[in-house]
Amino acid sequence: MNRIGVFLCWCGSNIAGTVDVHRVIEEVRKLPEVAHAENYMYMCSDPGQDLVKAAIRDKNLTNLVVASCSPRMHENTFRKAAASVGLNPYLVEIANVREQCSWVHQQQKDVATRKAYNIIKATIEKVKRNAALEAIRVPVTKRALVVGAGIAGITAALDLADAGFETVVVEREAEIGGKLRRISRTFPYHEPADAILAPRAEALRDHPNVTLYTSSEVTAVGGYVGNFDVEVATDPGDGGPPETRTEKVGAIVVSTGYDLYPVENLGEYGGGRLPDVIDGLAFEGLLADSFRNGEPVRRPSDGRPVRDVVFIQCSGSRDPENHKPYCSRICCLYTNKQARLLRDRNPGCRAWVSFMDVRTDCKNTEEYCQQNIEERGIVYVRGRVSRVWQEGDRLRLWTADTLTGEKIELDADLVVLATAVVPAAGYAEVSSLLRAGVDANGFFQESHIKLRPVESSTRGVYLAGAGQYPKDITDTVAQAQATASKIQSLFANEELAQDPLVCRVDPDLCSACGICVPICPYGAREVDALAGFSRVNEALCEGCGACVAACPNKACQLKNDSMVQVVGEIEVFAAEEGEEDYTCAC
Amino acid sequence: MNAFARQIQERSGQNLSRCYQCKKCSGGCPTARWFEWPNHSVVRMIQRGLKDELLGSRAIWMCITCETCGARCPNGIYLSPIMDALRALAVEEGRPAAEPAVLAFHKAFVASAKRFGRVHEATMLAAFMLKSRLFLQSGFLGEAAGGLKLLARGKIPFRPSSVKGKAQIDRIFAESDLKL
Amino acid sequence: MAEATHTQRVLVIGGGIAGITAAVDLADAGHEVVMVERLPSVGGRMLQLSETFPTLDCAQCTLTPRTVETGQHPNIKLYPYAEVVGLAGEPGAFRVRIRKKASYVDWSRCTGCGACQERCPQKVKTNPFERGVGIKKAIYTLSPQAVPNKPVIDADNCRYLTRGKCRVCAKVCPVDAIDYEMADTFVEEDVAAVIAATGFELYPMAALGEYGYGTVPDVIDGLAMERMLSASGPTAGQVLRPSDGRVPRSVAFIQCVGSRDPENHKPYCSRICCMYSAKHARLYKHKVHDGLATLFYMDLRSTGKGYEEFLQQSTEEEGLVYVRGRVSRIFREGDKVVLWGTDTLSGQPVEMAVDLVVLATAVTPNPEQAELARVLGIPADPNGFFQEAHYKTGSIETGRDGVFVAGCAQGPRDIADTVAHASAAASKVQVFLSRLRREAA
Amino acid sequence: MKFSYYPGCTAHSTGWEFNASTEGVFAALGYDLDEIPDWNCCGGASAHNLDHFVGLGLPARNLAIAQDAGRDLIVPCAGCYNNVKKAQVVLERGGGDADRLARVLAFEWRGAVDVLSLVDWLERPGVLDAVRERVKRPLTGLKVVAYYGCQLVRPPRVTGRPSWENPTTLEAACEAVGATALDWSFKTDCCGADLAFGHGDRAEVLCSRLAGSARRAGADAIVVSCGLCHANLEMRQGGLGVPVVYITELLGEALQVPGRDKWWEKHIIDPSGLFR
Repeated sequence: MNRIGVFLCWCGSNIAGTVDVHRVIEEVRKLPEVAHAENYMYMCSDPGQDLVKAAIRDKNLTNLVVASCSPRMHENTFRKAAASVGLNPYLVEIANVREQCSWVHQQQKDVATRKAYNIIKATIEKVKRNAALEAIRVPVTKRALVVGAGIAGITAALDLADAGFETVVVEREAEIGGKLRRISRTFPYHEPADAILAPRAEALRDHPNVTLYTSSEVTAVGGYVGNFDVEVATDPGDGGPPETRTEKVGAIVVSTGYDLYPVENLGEYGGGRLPDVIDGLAFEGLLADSFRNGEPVRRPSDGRPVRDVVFIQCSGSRDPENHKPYCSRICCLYTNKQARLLRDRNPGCRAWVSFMDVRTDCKNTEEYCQQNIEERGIVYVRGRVSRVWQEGDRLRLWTADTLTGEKIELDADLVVLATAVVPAAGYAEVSSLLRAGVDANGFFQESHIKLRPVESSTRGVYLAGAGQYPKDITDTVAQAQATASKIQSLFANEELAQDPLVCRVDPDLCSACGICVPICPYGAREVDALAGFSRVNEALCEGCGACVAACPNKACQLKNDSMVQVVGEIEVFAAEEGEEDYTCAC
Repeated sequence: MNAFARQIQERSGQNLSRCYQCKKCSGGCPTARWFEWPNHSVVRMIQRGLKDELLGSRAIWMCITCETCGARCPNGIYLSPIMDALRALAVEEGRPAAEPAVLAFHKAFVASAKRFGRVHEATMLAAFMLKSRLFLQSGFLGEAAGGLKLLARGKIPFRPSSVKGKAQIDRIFAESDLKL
Repeated sequence: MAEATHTQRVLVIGGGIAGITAAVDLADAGHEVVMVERLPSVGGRMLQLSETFPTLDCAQCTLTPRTVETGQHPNIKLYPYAEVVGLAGEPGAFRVRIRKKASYVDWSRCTGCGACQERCPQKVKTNPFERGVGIKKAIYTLSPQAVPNKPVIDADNCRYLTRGKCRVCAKVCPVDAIDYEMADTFVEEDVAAVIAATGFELYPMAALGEYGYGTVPDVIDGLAMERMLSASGPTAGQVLRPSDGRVPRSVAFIQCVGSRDPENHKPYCSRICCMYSAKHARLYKHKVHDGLATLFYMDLRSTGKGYEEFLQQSTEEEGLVYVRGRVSRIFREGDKVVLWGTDTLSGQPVEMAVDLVVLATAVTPNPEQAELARVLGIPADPNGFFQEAHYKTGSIETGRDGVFVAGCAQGPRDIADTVAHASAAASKVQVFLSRLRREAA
Repeated sequence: MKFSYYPGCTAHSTGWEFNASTEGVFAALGYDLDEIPDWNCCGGASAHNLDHFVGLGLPARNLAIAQDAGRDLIVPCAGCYNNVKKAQVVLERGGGDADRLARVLAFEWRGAVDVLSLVDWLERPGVLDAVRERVKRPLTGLKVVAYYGCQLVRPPRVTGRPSWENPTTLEAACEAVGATALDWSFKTDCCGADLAFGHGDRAEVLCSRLAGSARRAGADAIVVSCGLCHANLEMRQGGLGVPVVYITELLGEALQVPGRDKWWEKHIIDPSGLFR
């Protein structure tokens, strides 16, 4: 006989404002096997948890249903609370009566009250059959792998190596440093990029804890958090076949960086056709040449020092119709710096900036930008340039004047397009190898936009730098260090505890047909020919249930989510609500 | 959103609230120099409900549907259907056109299409000249000279041709409230 | 070098999302953390927020799992309602002096039952947590989900402590936890490293003469709007004018108030206002469907992931009206608030009478931050934020070994960037501790 | 191979040589052009300005006729092409306007035929190969710029053109007959033809800039595919004397299509000198 405890949370007015929490509890108390039922304003609060713990102790509860918000929020809170007073945490189930009930029925209090009761009753049906499970323990390989050695990858690797962990760094190019190698000087203090990069690159190359593979790519990834097997292929550089080796690591940092949107895609600006229409990184190259040679900035077509330069921001950004919908975040900052450095290098040169909104929102950049406009005479014109064409040996532009709104024509020697920042080529392959999801624009998707900004959708895989979203060097460095912190927390454990809510196979029912093997998105299934049934690698299994649905013999079952439990829930729910109303309730 | 903006949005099928005033439309417009306010301002004025100003403006008649602004708009707003809607509304409400010659031409052209099914340039041009009273203006001689050049090359036939399926043409015009 | 047991302990000053993130990272990595929070519970500014951009998730819902985790973590030793007043010793072996403010409640007895708050007769309108839009009692907790969930007495407003009469809380407390004689106490802790994550305050409206010096009741700041929009806030999420409690039919949101104004106020961009103003306006429209939301801005700065799309959606689908231009003057006229400004896109003057004005005032350091910088021996920048050691690669380091900074105390940033910055601080601390270990070995 | 053909109202007037050369070139390449019966005016640059439905209804009637004829419809004049193509897009998208057109014109759009400009046609597989094979007199040494104007390429959601800022099909056609197509920057800028009546001076501002740019690029002639652009460019280029020829005339010359002298006679700026 179970002794089930039910705890209904008001969530302030979020639930109690819609659901009659007192009536629900009154009714729940009448259900068989329910030994205790109560409600409270915030069950997740300290006093709320104390109520739960006290009831477990005092009433010898054997299973719990906490009716509250989504399990994504506080399942862990209540499992920990139960465990702290000796109840197996997997005997605790959350009944979601907020997102799936009170929030969607705000105008229907009776419906919401009845539905909350039924959700709780169905969850009781399930929790009755829950088994006491133990977390799966897997060892941790305390080595990390960093994919991409731009400033993000270098920073993450150095932090990890300095903290004493062996770190493998894989870089596609022959040289490390990524895009920073192509940048002349940085905003807002004009520090040469090389002064930032060179000491760090050297530290990385010389670090005893770092293994560096350049001209290399990740070609295969197996395993799971704490235990990845990563195949790295290195181009020997002599035209021969790539050398491959396998590295065992416990965590992976994805710092694959960005590319610029091709200028060829901007036909109205003559991108790709007109030699003096270039992108921001190409202009960095011109600036670098200028600093190196002690000469003015010269344009690509004929090497003449430039006298009139127009910078066009938002080239391909903030353009959902034709190009990219998002803001590329860094262009306002670097364009202002480029215009400023140009004015320093080519005295008397005119610098125009076509902008939409000036987005100098990083520390000290607003002040820097204002100073450049006021003291360096950079002209900011609000409005998108419509068109650029060649007129003799000069370029000509059409745009609208910021004050009068009238159309004006501008002449220029050089046009610099601040093209959109896009994910680096090859991101899709890395994404699929690591099972780290990307968003609609190809940027790696963090697991929570606010509170988990460096965690990917796969445990043990972390995100740093512009591959996750465009960002400046400062934010890139911070994010890279954040991945290092997450990995150090991971590596503090000798073993990792994994959720035991995984698939279980009944060998008697399994016919070893192998349908589950290709269907498993995590590579967790394997037919053991000798034993005659399909095994589950519990460390890899995420408990998604794909094999359960696919198995023709019903040999696959999810632990604590068995067919009997799910059907039981549906039956209770359907009996109460009527099938017509809630055919999709499951 | 005001009633005028809603009306224009419905007629044109364009979502005006997507506009973030980047002015790329105005920068590329070949004829904006003859507008009272450039393209982006026209959108803004619709948003602000300035109906009288717009329906009485030169801008609506100086837009010649080249579609440059729409093709380059980062938010996919096409100004030509918006201008179409403004022009049609001005005609519907019988507003005096700030560019009478342009309206006269369009009316002469469509009247010719309505009458014969095809446009007959000689009669159409004659009607236009009369309606627009263009021959009273100083530029007329140049226009006439151009026309004469075409006539001299046998390019403008004297006799109009007509389509047989005129009933269908009539039904098209009957479906609209267009008065010519 | 201090004993090995001490070298692994870290002090985190501030229990906002930055402090929580850094502390949990370090605690998960096996380090003992001492956390000092000046308010009675952890959570910081996020505890005041309604919903977060760009997903409009409920802030409490995402925050409380983190505050609970902080409260439960065996490696985190929490000092709520306390302040750091001294730091002695050297990097790797600091001794920190902490003032535990008198709460007048014996927390070791208190069960958090809430009877005292319910029965306290003294309503306080000036509790800074509610930003003037709601009341707290003279004995209060920050929120029903507060961690820890123990009340403190507001000594400036308590009837007994100010006038010697009342004692209602002491009478209703079932466990005799009220102690009117309690005084501040001081404790010391040994730590190897320090993270200062003291967050931000908003620029005072009283400094804005042209906007009425903060005296027009229906002109409020962004955090007040957050409290009003918060489902667990004083109005249970309803938007109500402070002056008469009516639902405003029109609201103007003004950005760059005190920001980007080197002449009169702050020269820098506060980085978060464009987004939260759009969020405020959208949430307002969700509650008052036919309400008119007008936003005055200088440049729209939606630079984070999904932010530009959020703003576009705001104008396209939610009907927010954006006017580019600074408002020149705000004053009261009858029961309306009148704005004078310019629409710089059309060049025409704008005069508007609205029911409520929300000012997105500049993000500034907390007033206490200057003193803390002195105590910690680290520099502040000209705007009072902590000065980073290197602009690009050292935004965590301070120039003083073993002392690190995280979050808005170093400069304005949104939650996602703050969380990343805080984790970065946890990494830098661990690198530092690792170096100490190597040097000791 | 057969196509339906919509000549447009100018075919027998201002665009006589366009029509004649189009028919001649198609014949020379072995394509049949069947003029659709009883076609009507597409509404020109006027109907859509005055009434939304009339602007759609006039071209839609021609589409209904073309659908009955059952073959893809060639519309050489850019202006006519754009109107008919727009009607096609409206019919294909469905909705209120499409339903109204179907009711008034008493027909059902089945999407069986496509509307092609000459540019679309030139992009069809094998067309340029056929041109290359049949060139009788290569136009070696002739330097031209190709001009597309507005209506062949915009709006891209109507024309479906991926590269509307820098199309290269007409250039490829010019090169196929041995001419040199020069790069220039005004190939899709508006010539202002619609300003011609009432504001000839304004049209001249736009036209003269185009012609001047073509001249500076080193072009002997401007190649067009629109009767209105042609007339406007010839008449209002500010006396520069740059010949303007139709793409079909250029191809026709290389293919030695008979009757070419008559084409040249129709021009205000005589282009025949280009081919001597």
